[in-house]
Amino acid sequence: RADLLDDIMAAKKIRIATDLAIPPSGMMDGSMKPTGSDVETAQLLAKDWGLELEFIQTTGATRIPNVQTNKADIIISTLSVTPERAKVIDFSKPYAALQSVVGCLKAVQVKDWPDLKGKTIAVSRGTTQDTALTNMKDRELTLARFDDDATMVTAAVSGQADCMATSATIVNQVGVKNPARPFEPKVLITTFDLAIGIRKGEPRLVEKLNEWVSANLKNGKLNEIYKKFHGSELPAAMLQ
Amino acid sequence: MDTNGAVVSARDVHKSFGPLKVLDGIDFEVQRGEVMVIIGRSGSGKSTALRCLDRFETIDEGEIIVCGHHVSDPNIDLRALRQDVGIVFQSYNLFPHLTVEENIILAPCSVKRASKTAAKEQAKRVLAQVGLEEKLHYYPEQLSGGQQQRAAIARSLAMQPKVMLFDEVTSALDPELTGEVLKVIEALAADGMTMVMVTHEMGFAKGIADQVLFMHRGKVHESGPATILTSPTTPELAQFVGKEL
Amino acid sequence: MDTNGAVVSARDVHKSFGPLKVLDGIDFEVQRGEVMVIIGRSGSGKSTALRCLDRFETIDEGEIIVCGHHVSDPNIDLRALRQDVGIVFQSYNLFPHLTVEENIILAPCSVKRASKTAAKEQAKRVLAQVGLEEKLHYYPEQLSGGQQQRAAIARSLAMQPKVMLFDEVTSALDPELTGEVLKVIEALAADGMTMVMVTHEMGFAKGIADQVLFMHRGKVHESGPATILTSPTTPELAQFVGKEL
Amino acid sequence: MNLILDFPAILERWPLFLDGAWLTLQLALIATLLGGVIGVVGAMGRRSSNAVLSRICTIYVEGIRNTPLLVQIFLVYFGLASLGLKFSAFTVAAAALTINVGAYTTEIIRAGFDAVPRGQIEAAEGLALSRAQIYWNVILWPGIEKVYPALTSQFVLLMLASSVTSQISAEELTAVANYVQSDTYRAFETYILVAIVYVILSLIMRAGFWALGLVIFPRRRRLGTPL
Amino acid sequence: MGGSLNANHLLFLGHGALWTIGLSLIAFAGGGIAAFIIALCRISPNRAVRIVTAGYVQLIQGTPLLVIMFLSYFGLSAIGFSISPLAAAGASLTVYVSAYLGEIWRGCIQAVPKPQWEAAEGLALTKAERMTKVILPQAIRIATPPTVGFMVQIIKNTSLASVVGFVELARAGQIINNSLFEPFLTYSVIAVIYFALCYPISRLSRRLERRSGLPRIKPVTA
Ligand SMILES: Nc1ncnc2c1ncn2[C@@H]1O[C@H](COP(=O)(O)OP(=O)(O)OP(=O)(O)O)[C@@H](O)[C@H]1O
Ligand SMILES: Nc1ncnc2c1ncn2[C@@H]1O[C@H](COP(=O)(O)OP(=O)(O)OP(=O)(O)O)[C@@H](O)[C@H]1O
Ligand SMILES: [Mg+2]
Ligand SMILES: [Mg+2]
Repeated sequence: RADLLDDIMAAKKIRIATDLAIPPSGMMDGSMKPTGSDVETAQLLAKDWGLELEFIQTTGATRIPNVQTNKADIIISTLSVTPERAKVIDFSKPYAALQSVVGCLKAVQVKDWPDLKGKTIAVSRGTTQDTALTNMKDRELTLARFDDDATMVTAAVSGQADCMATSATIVNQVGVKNPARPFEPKVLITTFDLAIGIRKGEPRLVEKLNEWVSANLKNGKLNEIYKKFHGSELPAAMLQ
Repeated sequence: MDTNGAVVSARDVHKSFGPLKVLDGIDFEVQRGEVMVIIGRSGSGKSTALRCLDRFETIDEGEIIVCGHHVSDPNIDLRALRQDVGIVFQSYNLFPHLTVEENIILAPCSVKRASKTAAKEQAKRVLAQVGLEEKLHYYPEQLSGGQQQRAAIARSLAMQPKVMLFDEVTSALDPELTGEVLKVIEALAADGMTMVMVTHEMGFAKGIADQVLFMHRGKVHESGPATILTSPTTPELAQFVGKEL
Repeated sequence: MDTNGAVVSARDVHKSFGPLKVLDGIDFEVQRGEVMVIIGRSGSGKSTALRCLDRFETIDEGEIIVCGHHVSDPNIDLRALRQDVGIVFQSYNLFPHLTVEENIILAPCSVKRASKTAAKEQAKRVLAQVGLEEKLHYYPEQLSGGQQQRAAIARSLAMQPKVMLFDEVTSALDPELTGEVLKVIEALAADGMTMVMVTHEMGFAKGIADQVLFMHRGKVHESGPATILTSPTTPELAQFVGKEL
Repeated sequence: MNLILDFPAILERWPLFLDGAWLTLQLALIATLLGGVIGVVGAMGRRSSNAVLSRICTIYVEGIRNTPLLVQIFLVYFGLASLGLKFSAFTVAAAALTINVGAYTTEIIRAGFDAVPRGQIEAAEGLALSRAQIYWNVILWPGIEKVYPALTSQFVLLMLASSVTSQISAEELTAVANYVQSDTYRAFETYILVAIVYVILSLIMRAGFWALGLVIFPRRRRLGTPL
Repeated sequence: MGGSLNANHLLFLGHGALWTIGLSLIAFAGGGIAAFIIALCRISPNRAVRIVTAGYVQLIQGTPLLVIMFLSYFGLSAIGFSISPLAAAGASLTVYVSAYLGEIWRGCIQAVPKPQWEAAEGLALTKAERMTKVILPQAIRIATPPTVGFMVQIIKNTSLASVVGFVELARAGQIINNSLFEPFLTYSVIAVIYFALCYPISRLSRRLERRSGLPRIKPVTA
């Protein structure tokens, strides 16, 4: 069968699967236009390659099947790279990284992992934060999993949870929503690499994406996008 | 109202269904232990009159007193009335989801708080009275028409009411069974039970009635002892019983 | 099977409900225009026998032929059979969601493709035959027992079948109306309609029967012309009709 | 196609699925039992001659039936928490599902009650049964019998709908599926497996209803007419 | 993230609501017809037909709509039959509705007393006439509340079509909520819109119930 890269080029169009309900990577702005760091990354890619861009709206669960069944060409939708996932799809070079933290109410005394014992930590189900904390069996953490970030934030705002494991960006956002319950990052989990997802068996496309990522990390464009939505720079090591 | 010791008394009862005047001033009295038979053409209001006595229809005008209960009073205690009055409907209305036995013991057990064993004993007895003892554990849909009718009679008898209202309870019975039911009713009357029956079987009426009420066009057209059936005085009754005046 | 020109013929019909043997070898034949009356005690299987003729019950053994239809054949064309055979059930089974008129015109309009006006004309006519013309637009539950029964008769007549099966169709009727229905049936018989009726009214049976079948314990215990009712030869029939032998 | 199904990778997480299935079943059972009771009471309320009571029941039915379960669950879970009342996700999930299915069963059972012929009720009245006795003996069981298949379907639907409670951190079957599939990116395998588990759960529920039917409708059993 | 609910959001929700309506209509039309056939098959005199449809009902009723949608869109695609999201959603909803409504209707049809069936047969009505003129009119009254109850559930369940890429009402709300982080407000608006879609159906059913079936007059006998 034909090579996917050729198909894309021939069609002069690239179909990118993105979940538009995971701010600040994919979301809608006030006039209901897609925006977010992944959205702009996708737009940059399409522009650089001179292609028309079509967003394939997905939910978290259908990002992968969309490329597997050729309903989308690639995924740019906060995919963090894990070995388990790499068995199913191919990843490009990381184009961004996500700092995952456990954030708690400012007033709560938390310095390190042991302090979290007995506290309910809200987390978005199936995210890398979820997996990471779930695997920390010996730390005896209590997790409450919600289906998406908004619900998780609501849990924190409404008092169902005093801690949450997510990106630092979101932790800081809670205080904006409810000044009476400001949150701050307390414990760093780790930094996850975010990469573009491609279905298995398309080495040429992966190669070309890698080139593009490297180039745009170097020229600072990806960092700019990241800073715009996440409020911090990409790790310096990535920009080399 | 003075009921002259009557167990059932109706005074000037009126009842309409919409524009249709079904009862147009009915009066009668039934003494204790008496059997009153209501006859009349189909649609003449016999069932309606009977249903009014047990307040399944509310009347528009008039007064009905049964066993001391003012039936026409809107605040009547219906349950008290119906403990004293038993009724067998023209369409039986057996409970289809209960066996014959369950149909019969239901009311004694729940209303009279009879023990289950006692109620079952009694169920057997009343069923035997109507010749249906072997169908104890049948469901209504497994019974023939006449068997259903007898089960309905048995169900009412089991409550041992003071007054029984029978709506054409021998309509599905053959002559032989009709004779047997006649005997049951006579025995009940002898025990002091008061009965009002609607029937269109003149033989049955003659055999049982202390008093006959002939209804015609919503009125009591002729009434009197059973002998009016053999020697009617109005042409309508004469025509009804198939006699020349 | 040779039916000797009989319109209805039953040969050695057996039918059980579980352990209960209801029909235990029934034989009879009805010629065209003949009225056969089935009598017997309540529960003796009369309704069952009638229902077998129109295949509302399947028989265990034996053979039934009605109007040339092999009823006992599993592959029978039921609609064809039932266009030739009309049945009035013991419990009427009127359609409660339709008015009397709609009940009556339903089958002629859909099965016989009669025009609505023609069917309505005919509905009026058959209703008049049973004295119910004024209840055309009533719903069944607004009718008295006898009125329902007559509506059911009218509904069957409207289909103008070749054979009519009547299950106690005068049970809810007073003597006067019974007489009128008797006249209707006689007229139908004179027109060549074949009829099988179950009844427990001996007067009615005597007035109408060309042939009487007395059922007892699942068998045809005695049969013959209507005169067997007045001079029975078996003690059971004698007891049934209330005569000493 | 470069889609290769790899079930062992999913199946090795069977304890998670088992826990999820068990929680789903628990939620379904609780909501079925309590929702059934609410349905009966609600149906009686809807039919009541007391205008206020019947109005309240109608508002309950219409309010619940016509709004999404998810919103109801959110309101209970986060709303109560905002007021300082914290309940476990399981408690809230069970309560919200019960309230939800109660509204549907109220209507279904009411239809069954309404279908009991008037003559039946008259016969019971004639036997001097009290209102409660009439309801219990003559209306309740025959009424439920008439709508039993619809009820069964509704409760199976409820069992599937309980997946919504994953939104408020109840770790039921769908939640487990979502977790596993985003951890492994094996959506096909996960969904197929989870569908099989749901079918098994629904079989269990149906079998339960069938058995219950045999007990509460002895006539059906004895006459051999299926429900 | 952040910001507040504005007219654009409402417009977006309105657009989502249109999809909800469209998908619901497909579900009602396709599912209704299929359900009727299923109901008839479930009471077929042919044992094999009955068993097969019972198996179908059991299987479909037990499978979450989400999974049905997922498999019909991605699954079919994976084995080489690519269908459009609309076709996938429409087919899934049809299949799903047919199993539930079919079962509900079967029960209601069978709740019509046996003598009524016999009377209709005795008048030589065809199977179709028997159904449409005698059985269904009587079954409708008891079928209406469960049917309507199920229909309003379907309207809400069309939200699962988000799995094949539809942004209908619920997904639109989720997207907005995930931009605004205002769940109470967003979901209240969604609830109101759903209510506006569903309530008319409930009202209609009440009408239908009152009109169909028996006249509400106290019976004399029977
Ligand atoms: N609910 C109702 N609505 C309208 N008319 C009714 C209603 N119930 C009864 N009727 C009418 O009232 C009249 C009297 O009915 P009723 O049942 O009392 O007659 P009946 O004397 O018992 O007749 P039968 O001997 O045939 O049973 C009938 O003409 C009937 O059509
Ligand atoms: N479905 C059934 N299941 C079991 N037994 C039945 C069933 N239908 C009828 N029977 C039994 O068969 C016997 C005959 O019933 P059938 O209805 O034929 O009697 P019948 O002669 O018409 O009586 P009646 O004059 O009382 O109407 C009865 O004893 C009845 O209990
Ligand atoms: Mg009457
Ligand atoms: Mg009979």
